[in-house]
Amino acid sequence: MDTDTSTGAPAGGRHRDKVRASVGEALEPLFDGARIMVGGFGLCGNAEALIRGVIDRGVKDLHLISNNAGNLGKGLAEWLRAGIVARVTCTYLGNNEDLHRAMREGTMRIDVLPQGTFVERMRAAGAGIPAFYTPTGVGTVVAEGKETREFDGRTYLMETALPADFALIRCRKADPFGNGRFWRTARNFSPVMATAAETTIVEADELVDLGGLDPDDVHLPGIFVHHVVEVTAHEDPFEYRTTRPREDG
Amino acid sequence: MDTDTSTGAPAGGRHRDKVRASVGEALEPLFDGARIMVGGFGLCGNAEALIRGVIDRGVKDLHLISNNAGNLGKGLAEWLRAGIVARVTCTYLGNNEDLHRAMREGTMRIDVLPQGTFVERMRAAGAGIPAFYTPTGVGTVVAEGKETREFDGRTYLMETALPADFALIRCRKADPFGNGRFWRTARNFSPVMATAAETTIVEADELVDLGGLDPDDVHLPGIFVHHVVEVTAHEDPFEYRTTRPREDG
Amino acid sequence: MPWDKQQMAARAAREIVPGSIVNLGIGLPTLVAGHLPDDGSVWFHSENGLLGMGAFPVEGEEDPQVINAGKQTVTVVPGGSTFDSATSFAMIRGGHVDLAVLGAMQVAKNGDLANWSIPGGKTMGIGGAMDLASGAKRILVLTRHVTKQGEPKLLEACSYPLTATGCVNRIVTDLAVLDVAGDGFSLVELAPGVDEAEVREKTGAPVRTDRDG
Amino acid sequence: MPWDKQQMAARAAREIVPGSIVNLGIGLPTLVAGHLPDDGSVWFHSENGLLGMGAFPVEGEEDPQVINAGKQTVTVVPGGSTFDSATSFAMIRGGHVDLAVLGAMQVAKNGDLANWSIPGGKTMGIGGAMDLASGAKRILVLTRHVTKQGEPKLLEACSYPLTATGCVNRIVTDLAVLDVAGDGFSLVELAPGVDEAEVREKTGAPVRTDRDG
Repeated sequence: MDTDTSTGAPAGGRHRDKVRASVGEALEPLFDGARIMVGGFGLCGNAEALIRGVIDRGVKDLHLISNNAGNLGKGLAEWLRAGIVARVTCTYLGNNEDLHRAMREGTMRIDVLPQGTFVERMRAAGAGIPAFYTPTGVGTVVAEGKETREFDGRTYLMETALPADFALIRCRKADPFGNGRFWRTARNFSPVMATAAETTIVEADELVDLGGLDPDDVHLPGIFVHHVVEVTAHEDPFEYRTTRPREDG
Repeated sequence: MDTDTSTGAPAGGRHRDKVRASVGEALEPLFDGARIMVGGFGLCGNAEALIRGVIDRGVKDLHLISNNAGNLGKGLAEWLRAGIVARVTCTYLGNNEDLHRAMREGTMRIDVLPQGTFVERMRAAGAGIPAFYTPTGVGTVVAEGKETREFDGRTYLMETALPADFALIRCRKADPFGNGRFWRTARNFSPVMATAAETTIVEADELVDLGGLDPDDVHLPGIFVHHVVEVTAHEDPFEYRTTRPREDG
Repeated sequence: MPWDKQQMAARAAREIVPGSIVNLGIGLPTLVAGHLPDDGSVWFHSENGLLGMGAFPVEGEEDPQVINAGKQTVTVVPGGSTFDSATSFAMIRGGHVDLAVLGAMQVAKNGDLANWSIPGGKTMGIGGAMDLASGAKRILVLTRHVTKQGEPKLLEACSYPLTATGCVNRIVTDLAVLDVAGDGFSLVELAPGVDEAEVREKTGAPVRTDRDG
Repeated sequence: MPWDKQQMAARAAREIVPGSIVNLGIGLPTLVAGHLPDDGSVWFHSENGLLGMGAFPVEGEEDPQVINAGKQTVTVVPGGSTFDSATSFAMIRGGHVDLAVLGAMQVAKNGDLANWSIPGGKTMGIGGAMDLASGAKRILVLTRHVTKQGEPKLLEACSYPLTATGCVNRIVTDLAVLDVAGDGFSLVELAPGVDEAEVREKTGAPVRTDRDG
């Protein structure tokens, strides 16, 4: 951080002028080798424009931290195809053929974590907790190389904080301070990732005025957000479109 | 839990028929010696009727877990005066003369914790985390008797989960499943305590119909709530009423 | 005659008590919801951040941002709530989910569960399986009694990578309902027309009945 | 002439950069807010669960459920948000608060802070002090240079129970602005009419200036 030589205090805070005119401008801080968290459960709640923008941005050797790393060739699967990812931390591969191919061909390091541990490690990073104990994964491959410890007669694993350089997330609404609100299950990992990243970039479906969100309605306080860009058009693809017939209702 | 002998499965879930007709009915499960968490920051956001109801309920030897244990002779200070508290876990005594008197006279064990550690220990209890590391309190009396450990060159304390038998909390709105919503800074510890207690009892200013809260507007999901009682009248005292003159605005 | 998939799901549904919070795993377990009374007495938790998951939406009303953990479009019932994944897994790991109904590749007599990876096969990943298996208050496994190759899935010990140790309480298969009993499996119920001998033959560990015990 | 309380607060306010998140401790630090430009460029965090704390309410508009950590009635600015205490302390402990302005009983030359308990005196409790002292990115102490009894508060080592070790960056007193320098305190600025000799005399550890090297 720059220093104001007259006082020795930090020269400028990051919590003003957060609104960016374009995706390119919002992604300007990215760098090669960055650890980037990307919100979304599969393709649900993806920051679609930011995800595409990263490819245009021309960064490489990224460490992608995301539950699924895309699917159906869409979303983050495009990063895998573009060859800009050196490492993936995820929880589920499913039918993500691009990720299966990468794993088969050994082109990148892929760590698969239990989903609760994945998100709790990010929460810890954001909350200043360097490590915690969890019952999840005890007696499984997840425990390999990790410390175990008993509390009240049950065995737990020690897991450490998982921080990142950037988080790219999608909000349904955001204000100029970066306060955000999500829609239904599009929330998932996004507000937690925002806390764990040094710099959080929000793609908002709708940018509202300051004061446009009631204080009690804010899902993600702007203290965790650094850049906001409004993007009104999204594909929001279905992964598995399941319905019941109308006469049923 | 009772067992249905025909299947060996638990006989009845706790997540139905949660609405109680009276404070007395809502407090029926309490017992002597119980660990009881009570929400509120000082007198702000207190479950006033439940707090008073506990005295009428006639339980004693309670372990009270609360940030302030009342103030100005009001709220939980009435528990202290009634002699039903054997132990207090709190973070701040301030001008709570009843608590100072108890500390001076040694009539109960009083543990004073850092506020962030206090709430994180409750969060851990609710989240199945038996212990975690925090920088808060290192090199202070808080660290006495606790393990320390270095991560990336910084020293941290190990703190353990803080669970309870009951949580008594106040919501502005709640529905019959126990989904709750708070008003402004009345939220504070309450939603976290609800996760940490075996049984959570909600005093709701307003009981709304199921579906009366939008899914995205729920602050406290009903999975953490077991009894709900509607109480429409509250004192909501001011502790320090600070204002600016009207002509100023 | 063994139970078919829907009959298995119906039998599993009988394990669910009113007023409970239930998480249904991907695959066969999702069928269980269709066999419960539509009285709102059971609350479905989906680990992607939804409590109060309802049926699939009526055609034309699908919302790609309202999905379950299998990424299928779903609905939210009145009284449902949405939350972030950290809160969702706090519910699971913190013991607030009463029952998880999970699929299985292998179950051992001590309750060990393997349901996420076949050595040498395609790994689908872990997802929420490990947290659910070790965190939910009760684990019901819903699976065919043997593999497509006819190999027993209920075993002395799992040979596949474990999901969690000693976590399974009860198993509903196409042939029977069994409890994990430490030294073997305890027979609770047989599908119509299935006899004990068949269950014993197709189980890779001792099966005992009340009469044995 | 030494600075009075409001002048101290005004000097402390100069340490606050636009676009920062600031937590003001109970007491003297709360005066700092009144000396900042009213342009919304500084965001006040209150650890009881409020970001975007505004001025005291206009008379008649007080809400007992809108308070700061000192339990005074306050307002919420446009863009403010409310949250639970676990989230609030995640902000603090996670290093998301740029600056905490705290009162002090004692500050040591190595940055140790004591501000919550006087041995033998009435203990007010810890509250958020320890989390703020060890969690905020920068700690500014705002305190009178000496106690009511005239004893130095800036010392070789604290004798009172510590709030956190090595946490203080800068101190604004009625006499001067000083930085913690490890081997002593480094003089940044003198109040008008106060000279170095007076500051040295009233400080319980070496005070050095740029001229000292």
